[in-house]
Amino acid sequence: MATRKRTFVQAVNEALDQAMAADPTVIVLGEDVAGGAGQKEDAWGGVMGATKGLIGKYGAGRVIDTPISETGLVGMAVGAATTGLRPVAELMFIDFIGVCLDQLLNQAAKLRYMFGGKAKVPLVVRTMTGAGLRAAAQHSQSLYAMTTAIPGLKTVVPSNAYDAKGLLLSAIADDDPVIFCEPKSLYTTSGDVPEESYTVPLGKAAIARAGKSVTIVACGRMVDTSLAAAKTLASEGIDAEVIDLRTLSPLDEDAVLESLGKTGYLVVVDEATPRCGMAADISALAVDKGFDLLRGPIRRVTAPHCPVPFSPVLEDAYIPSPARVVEAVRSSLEG
Amino acid sequence: MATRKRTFVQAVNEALDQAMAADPTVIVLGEDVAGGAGQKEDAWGGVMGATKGLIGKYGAGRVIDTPISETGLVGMAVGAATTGLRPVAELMFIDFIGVCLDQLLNQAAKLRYMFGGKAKVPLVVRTMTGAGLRAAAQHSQSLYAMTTAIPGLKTVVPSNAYDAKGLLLSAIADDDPVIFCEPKSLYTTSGDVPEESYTVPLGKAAIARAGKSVTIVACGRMVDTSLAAAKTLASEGIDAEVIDLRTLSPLDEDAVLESLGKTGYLVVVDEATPRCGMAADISALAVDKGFDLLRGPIRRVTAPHCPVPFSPVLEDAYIPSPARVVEAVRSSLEG
Amino acid sequence: MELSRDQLLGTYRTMRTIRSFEQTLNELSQAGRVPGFLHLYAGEEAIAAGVCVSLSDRDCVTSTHRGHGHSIAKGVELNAMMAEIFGKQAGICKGKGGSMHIADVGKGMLGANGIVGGGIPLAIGAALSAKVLKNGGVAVSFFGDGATNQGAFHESLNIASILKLPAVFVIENNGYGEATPVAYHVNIRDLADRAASYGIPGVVAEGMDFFDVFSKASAAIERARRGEGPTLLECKTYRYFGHYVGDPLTYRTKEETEKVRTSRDPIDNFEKRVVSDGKLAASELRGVDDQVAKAIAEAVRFAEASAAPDPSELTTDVYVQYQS
Amino acid sequence: MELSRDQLLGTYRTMRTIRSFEQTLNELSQAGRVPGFLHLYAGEEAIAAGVCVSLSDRDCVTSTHRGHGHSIAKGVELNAMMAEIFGKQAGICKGKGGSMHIADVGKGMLGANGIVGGGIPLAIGAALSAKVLKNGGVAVSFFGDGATNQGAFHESLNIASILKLPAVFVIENNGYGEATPVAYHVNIRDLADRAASYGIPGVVAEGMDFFDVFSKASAAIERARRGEGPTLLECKTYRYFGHYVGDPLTYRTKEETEKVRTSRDPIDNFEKRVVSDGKLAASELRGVDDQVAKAIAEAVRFAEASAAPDPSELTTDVYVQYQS
Ligand SMILES: Cc1ncc(C[n+]2csc(CCOP(=O)(O)OP(=O)(O)O)c2C)c(N)n1
Ligand SMILES: Cc1ncc(C[n+]2csc(CCOP(=O)(O)OP(=O)(O)O)c2C)c(N)n1
Ligand SMILES: [Mg+2]
Ligand SMILES: [Mg+2]
Repeated sequence: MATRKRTFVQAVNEALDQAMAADPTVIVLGEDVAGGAGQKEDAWGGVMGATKGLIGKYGAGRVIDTPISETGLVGMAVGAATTGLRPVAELMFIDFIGVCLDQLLNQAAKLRYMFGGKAKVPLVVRTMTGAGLRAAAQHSQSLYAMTTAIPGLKTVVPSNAYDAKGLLLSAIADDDPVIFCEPKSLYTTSGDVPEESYTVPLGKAAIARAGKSVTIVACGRMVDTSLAAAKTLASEGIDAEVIDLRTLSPLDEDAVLESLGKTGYLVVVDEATPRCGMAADISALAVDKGFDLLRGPIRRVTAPHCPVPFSPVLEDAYIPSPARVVEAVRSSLEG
Repeated sequence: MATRKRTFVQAVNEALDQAMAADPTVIVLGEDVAGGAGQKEDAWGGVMGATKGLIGKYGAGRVIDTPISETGLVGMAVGAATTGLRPVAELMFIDFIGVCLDQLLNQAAKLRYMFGGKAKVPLVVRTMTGAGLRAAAQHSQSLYAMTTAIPGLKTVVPSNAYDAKGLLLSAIADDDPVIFCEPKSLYTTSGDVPEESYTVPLGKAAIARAGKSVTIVACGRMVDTSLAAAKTLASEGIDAEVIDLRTLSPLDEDAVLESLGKTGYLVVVDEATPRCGMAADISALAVDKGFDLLRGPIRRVTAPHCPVPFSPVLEDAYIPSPARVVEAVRSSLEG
Repeated sequence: MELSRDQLLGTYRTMRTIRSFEQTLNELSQAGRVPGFLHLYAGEEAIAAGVCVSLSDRDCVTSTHRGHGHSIAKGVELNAMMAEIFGKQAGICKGKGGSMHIADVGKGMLGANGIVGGGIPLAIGAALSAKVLKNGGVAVSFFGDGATNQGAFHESLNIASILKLPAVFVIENNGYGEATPVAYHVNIRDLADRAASYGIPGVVAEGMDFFDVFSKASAAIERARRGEGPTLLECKTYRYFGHYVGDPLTYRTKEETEKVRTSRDPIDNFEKRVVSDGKLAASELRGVDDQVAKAIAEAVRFAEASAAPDPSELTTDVYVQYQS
Repeated sequence: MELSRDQLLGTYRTMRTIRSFEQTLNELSQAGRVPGFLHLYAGEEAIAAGVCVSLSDRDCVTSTHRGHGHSIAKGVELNAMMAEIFGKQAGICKGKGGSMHIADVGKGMLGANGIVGGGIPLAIGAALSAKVLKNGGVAVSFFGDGATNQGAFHESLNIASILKLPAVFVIENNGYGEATPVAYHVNIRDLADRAASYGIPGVVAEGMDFFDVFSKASAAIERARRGEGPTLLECKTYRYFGHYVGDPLTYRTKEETEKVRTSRDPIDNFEKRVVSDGKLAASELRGVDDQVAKAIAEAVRFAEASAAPDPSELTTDVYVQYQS
């Protein structure tokens, strides 16, 4: 089959469609995943169209609009996953995790362990993350460190359309609960996406750019930011290697350490806030298992320890920029 | 006034009593903080007696039993704090944060910022943390990294009775929302506690043991674990300095870096799980701002990436032990 | 309770201001002159106006993502509101909050809220403060039909009931939660019936009729002030624009909307009533229209002319004090 | 629907087993022979027995922190349950869950739950699976009076109603949530009345009377099976022991408890009824008592004799597969 240009959100939609076509136990549920309570056709197909067309193909029995009740809908998905279905629940924005966290933290993540391995929870929670849309403090967060920290959950953050489709198909096929983060600022970016169904494995990072002077680790939207920085650095003769983690849990530790072995320098770029975040997690890994490889301080380029501001001027200052990554690389190399 | 031996939970009770006596805007609310809907006297005074006697002294108007509705009670406390009261809300176990996180994550933590500084939220949420009581996966977690990661919140974790009283009085007097973590396994441990009201400042770590060979950073219950390890190490001629962080946010970065400057080696001990946790956070700080001081890998001694098991044998293996800390120090020194 | 001429005139001014404010923002937003997402209140003016006319600054309200109307009815300054929506330093929140987080604690406006149902617990907290501090205040929480399916709604109403808090819960039932009709997301006709779960009064008002909202809301507010506890007031209403500016509106028909606009418009209703009752003259209302048009135009001019915040503002106002 | 002799005998066996199981654990726990916290079900046997007699393995239940009774009524093996409570490798959950997390998915027992209200959303998920997979199953969620004040209760019942899920929600109203009386934590008499908020039937049963619970529960279960949607069933009951073993019980009087034990005991009630109706002979019941006593004694022996888990079990069963 052909490979075509598809946007990130189209790639997500295609993965959902192919997973539902292939497996009748896959269902989709969430707020306005159809919309209009459209029993035949959808009115919205998701706020951003990620689930467009699904109800028309698979019907209201498998594409389920829910009330604005995240605890109810996520918990229902957890219960359904424990009893034979493969639900893909939509938590519209990850910022809303606060109204339904218990069903993920204490139920989805722990049932298998508490039951001595006698349950499995093949659940996917799709959710939008990230800033840049002038959506302010409650619709712009990158809370994937919160789910990464929870044993029993897996956390995925794709950086491009190809990975979005392949990782989502892997997540749906996976027998453990997966939090699938979709950086909303990438929705309209496009890339080559094969028509057929394919998977990108969970737990395997990608080398977005090979280099030997410094390792830049990032995920999601920050991969592009890091690549832009790498371009600038190249013009200065600094050959940066950019690692796209793809999944935060499981974490591809080897990819980070191998790259560090080549370069000796590490900068971690994260759109999220700094405390107890992904950037700290990667730094800790490197200074523990990779101490002998380290030739300079590990710099973290993250959002500041503050909420996401509304004002465009402030929000632009909030989000890590290529310039800040370049600066961090320079200061790491200088030590 | 005299200094007497008091248990950790008595120290907490004394702080609440003195704060309520001193300031009529301080109120206490939560599930069974009185119990028996006792309008005159309490039946329980909190599941562990932390609020015992308060309703008898201050009445049901200021010591408020709530239904089992954490979103309602924590949110009510946030709203009350924004409108003139200084509520001390009890979230019985931090494990329950999943049913009320939004009111902390998106309301308490962000109101001031979203409102351009025109609101303050002098709220304290008291909550029990930690394993060791055979309470299993949903009543034994140490989720303070989750609140530490949230800009706008402060997070406190006392390690002894003296600090518990002084830090709680500081937290109640503080104009920002504070998550006050009480390691339940310390409740019955006692120490010298002055009778009068006193404060221990937020954001200042303590040197629990001075030393020059290695820095061990810990908080809460792990301070004792680290001190026990230090004893063993001393007998091997390793002179460990133990830093008790006391508050995770704000974090006393200087205390960590100064100690590292003396010792050159760092081990972080945390009862919580490893991913995106406090141990990673401290490691990242050290390898960024303290790289030149570092003479060996930073080891983290934490719980494994799994839920807290019920079986005593397994739970004992789950909680970091002095032996594991000693092992980690040795391996850090050996590099 | 009778409203004075001034109050009626003020009410008309409030509703007209809300309407013009939203119509203006709709145009500016579609023209790409306003950043971010906007949820407009046009069509629901009688609720904010009908409730807030019985409130003063010591009384607090919590609002929703659709909060402009509540802010205006609570007396938040127009220029500062508009500047906030434009993300400017002169905004009521220094541009840090934007449309979805407009607040003015001094005026008892505890904030629009981006979390559906998120303001309801805050409102019972304000009611608790009023009760403990005995300041005679009442707290009102505005929220939509969709929010009645959030756990926060359930928990808050029960607590308010058992503690007899001075609170009024106002459901703005505009028939939809985003693209989902009420008839789908609940299995009952009147959301006010949910009051029975908490042993409190549940009242239904025609939300397009200021006078019906006013009489039922003021009764509930007075009841709360007397210490007799909370009320759940459902106002049946309709939003004229989409869920947000840009909503394709594929879930409802133009006819449905036109029918409401022509037959149930709250501002037309109000004018007909006060003029036919001889309480106010049409000419007076036209005079208010002119003043409002000027005020809105001035607010836009002010907002667009205002300076953006300085990037150094990014990390201020996170804490009162943070020693690290 | 009439119960056969075997079913009646089985019912008595279930209730007697639960009672003995809990009495035994109460003693063992006070003697310090059981680790952790125990929430005992004694007094509420008629509910678990009265509901589960109409269920088979394809039907799922979710339980609470007070879950021993539901597990026994759902057919979970006694030795494995007791071993779990002792934290042994032979436990139904390999000792990883303990009393508060006993589960047996194969038997449709989706777990006790340490989070109040936490099992209710899981139950509607099981009901959704039954509906989508068309396997004829029904899901029952057991929870306490206190849990009806959790947002999860509200959200789940509304969803179950609008999706017409095959679910039955059983409130075990034992008069208290921990040390707080129902009369304090809600402002209504019958919690079943909350069904009206969701447009579903709300039924009150005498939870100390097996036959009343059985007839109302079986009707609700059959209704769910027919695809007519969920029911809220409130069973008025009483817990004989404290909230947990060790509860000082300072919030209720000995007289109150004695009165219930002597006048409303579900097992005595059952025996009187079946014997006077000539359905079963007292001698048969004594026979069951002996068998039960033996079975419980054997379970304790088994549990105490079983090996503790190997420490290497600590990090297994977290994921099905985790490549890192
Ligand atoms: C907890 C939460 N879930 C979902 C959303 C996304 N969302 C924003 S507004 C809205 C619809 C709200 O409907 P309703 O309560 O009826 O208010 P209306 O928009 O009709 O005024 C939704 C689903 C949100 N902001 N918060
Ligand atoms: C979300 C949550 N809040 C609080 C608790 C602590 N807790 C455990 S049981 C209980 C009382 C439950 O009362 P009820 O629902 O009536 O059940 P019962 O114990 O009476 O059977 C409470 C408050 C909890 N486990 N989970
Ligand atoms: Mg609505
Ligand atoms: Mg109860």
